[in-house]
Amino acid sequence: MSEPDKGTNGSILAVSDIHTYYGDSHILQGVSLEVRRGECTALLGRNGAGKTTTLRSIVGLTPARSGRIVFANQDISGWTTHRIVRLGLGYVPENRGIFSNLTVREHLMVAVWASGVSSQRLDQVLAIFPRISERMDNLGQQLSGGEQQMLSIARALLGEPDLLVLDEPSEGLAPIIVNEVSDTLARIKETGTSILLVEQNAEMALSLADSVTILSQGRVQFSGTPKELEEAPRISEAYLGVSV
Amino acid sequence: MTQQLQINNVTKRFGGLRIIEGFDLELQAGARHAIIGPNGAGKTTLFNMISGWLVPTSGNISIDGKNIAGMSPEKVTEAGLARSFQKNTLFEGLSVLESLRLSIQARSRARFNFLAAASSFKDIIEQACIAAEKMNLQDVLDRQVKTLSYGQKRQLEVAMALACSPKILLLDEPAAGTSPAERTLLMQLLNELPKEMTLLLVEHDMDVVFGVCSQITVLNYGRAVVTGTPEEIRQNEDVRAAYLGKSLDQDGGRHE
Amino acid sequence: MSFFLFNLLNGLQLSMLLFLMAIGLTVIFGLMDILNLAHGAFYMVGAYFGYVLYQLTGSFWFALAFGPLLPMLLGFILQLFVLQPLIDRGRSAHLDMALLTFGILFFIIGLIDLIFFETFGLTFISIEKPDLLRGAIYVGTFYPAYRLLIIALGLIVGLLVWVLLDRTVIGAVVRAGVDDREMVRAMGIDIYKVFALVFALGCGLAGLAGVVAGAELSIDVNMGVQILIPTLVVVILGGLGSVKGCFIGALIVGMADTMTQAYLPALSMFTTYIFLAVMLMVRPQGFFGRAPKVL
Amino acid sequence: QEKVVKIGLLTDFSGVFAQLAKDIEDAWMLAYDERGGMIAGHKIEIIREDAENSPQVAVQKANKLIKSDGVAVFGGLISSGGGIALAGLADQEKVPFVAGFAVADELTGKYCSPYVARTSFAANALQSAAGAYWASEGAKTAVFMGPDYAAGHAMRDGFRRGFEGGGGEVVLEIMTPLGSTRDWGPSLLRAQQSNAEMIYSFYAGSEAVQVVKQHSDFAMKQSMPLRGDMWLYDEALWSAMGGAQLDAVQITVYTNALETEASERFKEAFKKKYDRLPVASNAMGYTNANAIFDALAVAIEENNGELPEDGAKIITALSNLELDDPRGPVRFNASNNAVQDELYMIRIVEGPEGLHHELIAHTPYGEDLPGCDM
Amino acid sequence: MAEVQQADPQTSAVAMAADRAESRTFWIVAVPGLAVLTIAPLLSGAYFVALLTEILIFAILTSGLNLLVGYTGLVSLGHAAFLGVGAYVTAIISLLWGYPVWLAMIAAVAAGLVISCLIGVLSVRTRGVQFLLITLAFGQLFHAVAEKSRYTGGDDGMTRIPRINLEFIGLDSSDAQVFYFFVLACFVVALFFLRIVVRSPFGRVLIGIRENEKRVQAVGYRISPYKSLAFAFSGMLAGLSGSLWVQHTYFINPHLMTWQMSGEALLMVIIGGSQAFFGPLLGSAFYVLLKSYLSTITDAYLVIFGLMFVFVVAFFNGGIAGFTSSMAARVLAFWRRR
Ligand SMILES: Nc1ncnc2c1ncn2[C@@H]1O[C@H](COP(=O)(O)OP(=O)(O)OP(=O)(O)O)[C@@H](O)[C@H]1O
Ligand SMILES: Nc1ncnc2c1ncn2[C@@H]1O[C@H](COP(=O)(O)OP(=O)(O)OP(=O)(O)O)[C@@H](O)[C@H]1O
Ligand SMILES: [Mg+2]
Ligand SMILES: [Mg+2]
Repeated sequence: MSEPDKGTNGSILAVSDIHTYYGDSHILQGVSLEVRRGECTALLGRNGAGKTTTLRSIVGLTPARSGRIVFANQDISGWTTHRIVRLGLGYVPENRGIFSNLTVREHLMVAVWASGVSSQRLDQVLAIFPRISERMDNLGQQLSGGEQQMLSIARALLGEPDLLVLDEPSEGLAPIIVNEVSDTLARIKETGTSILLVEQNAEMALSLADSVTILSQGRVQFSGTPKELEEAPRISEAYLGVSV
Repeated sequence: MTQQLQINNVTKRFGGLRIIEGFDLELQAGARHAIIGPNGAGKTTLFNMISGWLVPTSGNISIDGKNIAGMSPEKVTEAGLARSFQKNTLFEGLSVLESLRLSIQARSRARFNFLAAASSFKDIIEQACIAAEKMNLQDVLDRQVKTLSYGQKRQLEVAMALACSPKILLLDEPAAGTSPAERTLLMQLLNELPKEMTLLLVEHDMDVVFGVCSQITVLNYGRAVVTGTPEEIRQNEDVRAAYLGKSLDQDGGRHE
Repeated sequence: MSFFLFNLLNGLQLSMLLFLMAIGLTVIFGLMDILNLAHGAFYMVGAYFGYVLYQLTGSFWFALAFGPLLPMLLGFILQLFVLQPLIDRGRSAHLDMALLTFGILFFIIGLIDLIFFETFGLTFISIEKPDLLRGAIYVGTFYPAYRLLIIALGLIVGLLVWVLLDRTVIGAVVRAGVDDREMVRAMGIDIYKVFALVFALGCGLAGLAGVVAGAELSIDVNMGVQILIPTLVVVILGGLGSVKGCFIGALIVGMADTMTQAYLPALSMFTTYIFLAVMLMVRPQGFFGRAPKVL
Repeated sequence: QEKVVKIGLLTDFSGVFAQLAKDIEDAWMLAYDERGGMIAGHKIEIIREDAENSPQVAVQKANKLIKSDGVAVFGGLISSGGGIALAGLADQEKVPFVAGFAVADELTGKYCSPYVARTSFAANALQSAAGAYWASEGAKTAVFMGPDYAAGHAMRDGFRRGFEGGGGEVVLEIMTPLGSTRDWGPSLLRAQQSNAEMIYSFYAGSEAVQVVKQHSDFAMKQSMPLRGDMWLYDEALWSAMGGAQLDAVQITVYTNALETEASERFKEAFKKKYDRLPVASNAMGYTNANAIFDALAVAIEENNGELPEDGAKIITALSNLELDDPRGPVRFNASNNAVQDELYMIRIVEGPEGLHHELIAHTPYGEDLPGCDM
Repeated sequence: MAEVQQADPQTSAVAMAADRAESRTFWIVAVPGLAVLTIAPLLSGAYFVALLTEILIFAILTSGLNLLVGYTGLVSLGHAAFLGVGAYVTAIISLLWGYPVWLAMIAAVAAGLVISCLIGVLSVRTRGVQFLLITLAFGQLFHAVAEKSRYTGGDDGMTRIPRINLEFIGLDSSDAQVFYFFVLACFVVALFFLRIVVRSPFGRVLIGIRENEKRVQAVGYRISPYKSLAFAFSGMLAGLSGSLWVQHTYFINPHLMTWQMSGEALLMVIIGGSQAFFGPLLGSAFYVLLKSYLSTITDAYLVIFGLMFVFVVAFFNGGIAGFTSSMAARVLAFWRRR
């Protein structure tokens, strides 16, 4: 359905020059980035660089104090979170956002209720993570770390969002599942979903990304394609601590 | 000669669900051992039993020949075992320094002292600083834990376990959430641990596992499938199929 | 024999009155994690508003049906415009909320006192029972009809709330919202509205209890504070957030109260608290509460 | 320059006694008006404070009255615990305290003091009179029902003394937890099982409402009437009792059905000022205010027109008063406790203007428990 | 296994600075505060002195309670029981048995310690609301016993309880100012004791328990002795407070032991700020002064009182103390920037 967008495409998400604070500390000092329709943008950086804060600003959980965020052709600066999300956004937060006192089934029920999708969709998503289906009646707090992560991803996929915002989705997953996730993301990108991906697993991130933004200390240090990044090893050495 | 850590035929059930089934493991002092396995295999559950947070349904766990199964966590820690948590379990409202001080103070005789100022125990402060430096946390020493980024919290999680200076150290996914740069630092640190300290590691990052440990046990559905050297594990077809997947095809991965 | 049956009914009646009161608190406290000490105030508001409606219309049934609306509305406003914004500003500490709602309890008591006592000179009032329910009905023994209404009402309301919270997704959404409010918002749910509605429901139930009690007991400015502790005891005994637990808790407190008064009166001052202390030492999470997180 | 005498009206304006406190205040203001706000050349200044039915607060407010306002005397208090607390404080601070309603026997017994007096009555005296009355009416068996705390015990002991002294027997005592009893069903049933001829009961406020209503709900009015005192059937509770109080008989220290000269005067004056008839607690407040004012007048006159230094003089003067009170002649015994000639038995009946009291008998005042040596 | 390593001097400097800053703020508040508490009663009337006395007595109770609430994270709704224990022990020993008051005071403090230790051991198995309720239950049981006890006058209570005899230093404790300074001395001792406790390694563990009980266990502390002892210390101070209270009012009855009293103590702690050492003192002062003032000027004081709480919670993060210190920090920051 979103095929015609591709190519012609503007961006689905454009963040320009946002400044975000936690209390008095000025964390994001003018961050700009873009996710083009049907593409994947990877946001990389060392611990404490401001990646999560950027995502939280976009989703409206820690609103930026200044700057502009345009999502799906709407200026969403200052919007409440649930309104933003209803525009077609799926979010996998850093801490996984699992509800400790809900069973897996209830998690999925709530997600279905919130996004109004059919239960058929549920089966499709569960097929990606068979492990989850084995744990339907466990409480969130009884899941293993990796199972929580899978549930969090599944939940975001469930709503068929136009933009997936993922904060370290591979964290705590077994290598084989990381591959699975990576493949899944590649597949849904094919169907036109756009992705904003924060990852410490640079390998996975770069294999998926169409463009890369690197943050350090709340500022953008690099913005370009994965290929350009590979050709500039000094940048990745300096801001990621590895050469890619 | 008795092993430092002995786990014999340990089983754990939750209701009807068998999570760990007849698990055995023996570690000598100074061992570097990893447990890997798919998500939900029971690694964390195993850690919880060893460290006193869960009581095994059956089986024995002993440290230096002393049975610790069913002991409370603090007693196990007193017996010389420390662990980090997969899910951050930190003093969110305290500073990094305070957190580390508490870890170190736990082994000091001062811990029940209510008449002397904590600030007069300079050695504890000094050691807290050292512990922070080891994990590259010195710059955020006086920050409240809740203002740290996720990766920084993960580092503190490990630092606090290390600060207990245990005989046996259990780390549950210490590298998760840390950036490649910090990960290199972590590996370095683990490789420089005191010789006599025993390390039991759960980790999904194979670079760390292969780079630090000399023996690896693979756990699947609560059972130990194989135990072997990194090389053996890497070559094992079953392990590849069930756990490693294709990414290790080109030997060791690309980033290091 | 009929002495026992009588007391059984008495115990049931008291239990259901407590249950009506406690169910709102367990919903608000257990699900939304707000220790709403103003609950007693909503109970009062229900009773007083019911009284006013009764005076205006002369109909008990009208008062019963519409009396709970005012506490409901007030609860909605309180949650949406006072509590929630504060929680969002990071003031979710239980104690803060307890203090704030306690302040509201004071405020409402003061206000009611000002209106009804200082202005109209009314200290003790009550709603008249409808003629239909004035007599006694034969249920193995003659028993006051109004008390039978209380029993029936408790059972019906309990069932409805149980269905709403345990059998629909609403309960799960609310619990999810308490575990991680941000995540629920990030799923596109306007959790504030859900919270406010559930809060209003809880307050409405307190108001309903107020109207019912306004005919059986009496309406005065101390009623709100007096009911608070027994209600809290019921909620904790049953286990937070569980409608079933709340039912059991109410039965325990109501029956214990009645039976000791009937058979062991010397102890009746102590029973509830002895029960509570023992229970909490043996099973801190209450009958139907989930065990506290181990890991 | 005008001379002023400051008097504290310290009573329980909030809490369960709010209505009684207001009644007392109204009566004080009437007495004040009747004297034109002056006694013995001094302008009266009344400072009112709320003791909130809490002894802690009573002490704090008394401290304020004594130390900040400098009152010559203070009175009014209703709650027994508060009364005892103030008795101790008055004794320590040497500022006279005249209790207006506090009924604990100890107030003018164990804790009596040259700085403490009471213008109402002691619990035991009132209830023993009630007991004696019912025994004399031929009742042989009774159940006593009341709240399980000091005042309840005092009332019970008094009733027992009178009733059993007159040949009756209290076959069952039911003491219910104060403030935490939520249903009287079980207790009423126990009473019913005892097959006694009557229940005699002391309750106040919402507890009284509930007991009376539930007693009627259980259809016990005919088989085992509920009798009590002016607290149980207080007029302020009538609107909440929904008719259950009709025909009930009670003892009281004052009723507006009393048609003595002093009572008529009081009723008229009160009606003129407040446009309603006074109730027992108004009368109690009236005695309290008049006793204080009169005593002050005497003490000031004896001290050559000046307020005496020693507050005990005021209490001495008070103790020597003989009041022509609406309640009937009121005197004071050796422990500074008020004693009146007789008490009144009344029934609640329905008239053209609604429910009112009907005076059915006069009965002798009960004897106070032994006082103390000061 | 000895660590031979040395920390970077710069790191240690940061570490030491944190401790020093904490201690500096304490003295910046404590010295002028004590000066005010010493001078104020000399300049004011007898009634105000009585109010100040009351404030300090409550502050002993609430500061002790805060060791539980603010430091250990345990909210007790039964502390009035220990207040009552201290008060009744004092009254019984001095009034009924006729022993000297100083002896009764020592006994009261000891009784507070021992009894709260027992209750503490039973209660600390729970936490959160359950802890709140179990302490409430114990508190109510004590209250019921006091109500029932005819020996101590039941609900009527006892009056004319003597004050401590200070004649050996030539003072008369029935004098309001003299008694005030005696209470002030007790207060200073009590707060000094608390200060030592909260700064000690023991106190640090309590804070750790508040932040994350599980981690405290994981690093090797047994938590229940810590919690029980914290409970006992706070009960001990409640006992002292109760003992002073009966001397102040000459009176005791079970009203002092109701849950409402426990609730008031909690209110004072939270209004003042449970995260600050002097928060409870501020809270007590605010509560006592506001209440006595408001109830004197208006009948509708409950309305205003209630609104006041709402206001404090809504706008003063961390109570009065928290608000003051964040204002101070802001002013300081502003001043530095200029
Ligand atoms: N609640 C907070 N209050 C104050 N500072 C915060 C808060 N959360 C994060 N920070 C700070 O903001 C900076 C950016 O944090 P952020 O979480 O965005 O980093 P990140 O890039 O996601 O790091 P990581 O890879 O470790 O998750 C860090 O220095 C962190 O310490
Ligand atoms: N309290 C519990 N009740 C029921 N099942 C539980 C409970 N705790 C854990 N489990 C289940 O036990 C299994 C093992 O969990 P565990 O956390 O040990 O896995 P893990 O090997 O650490 O996985 P991961 O790598 O994802 O962290 C999981 O499937 C989990 O759902
Ligand atoms: Mg992050
Ligand atoms: Mg795990």
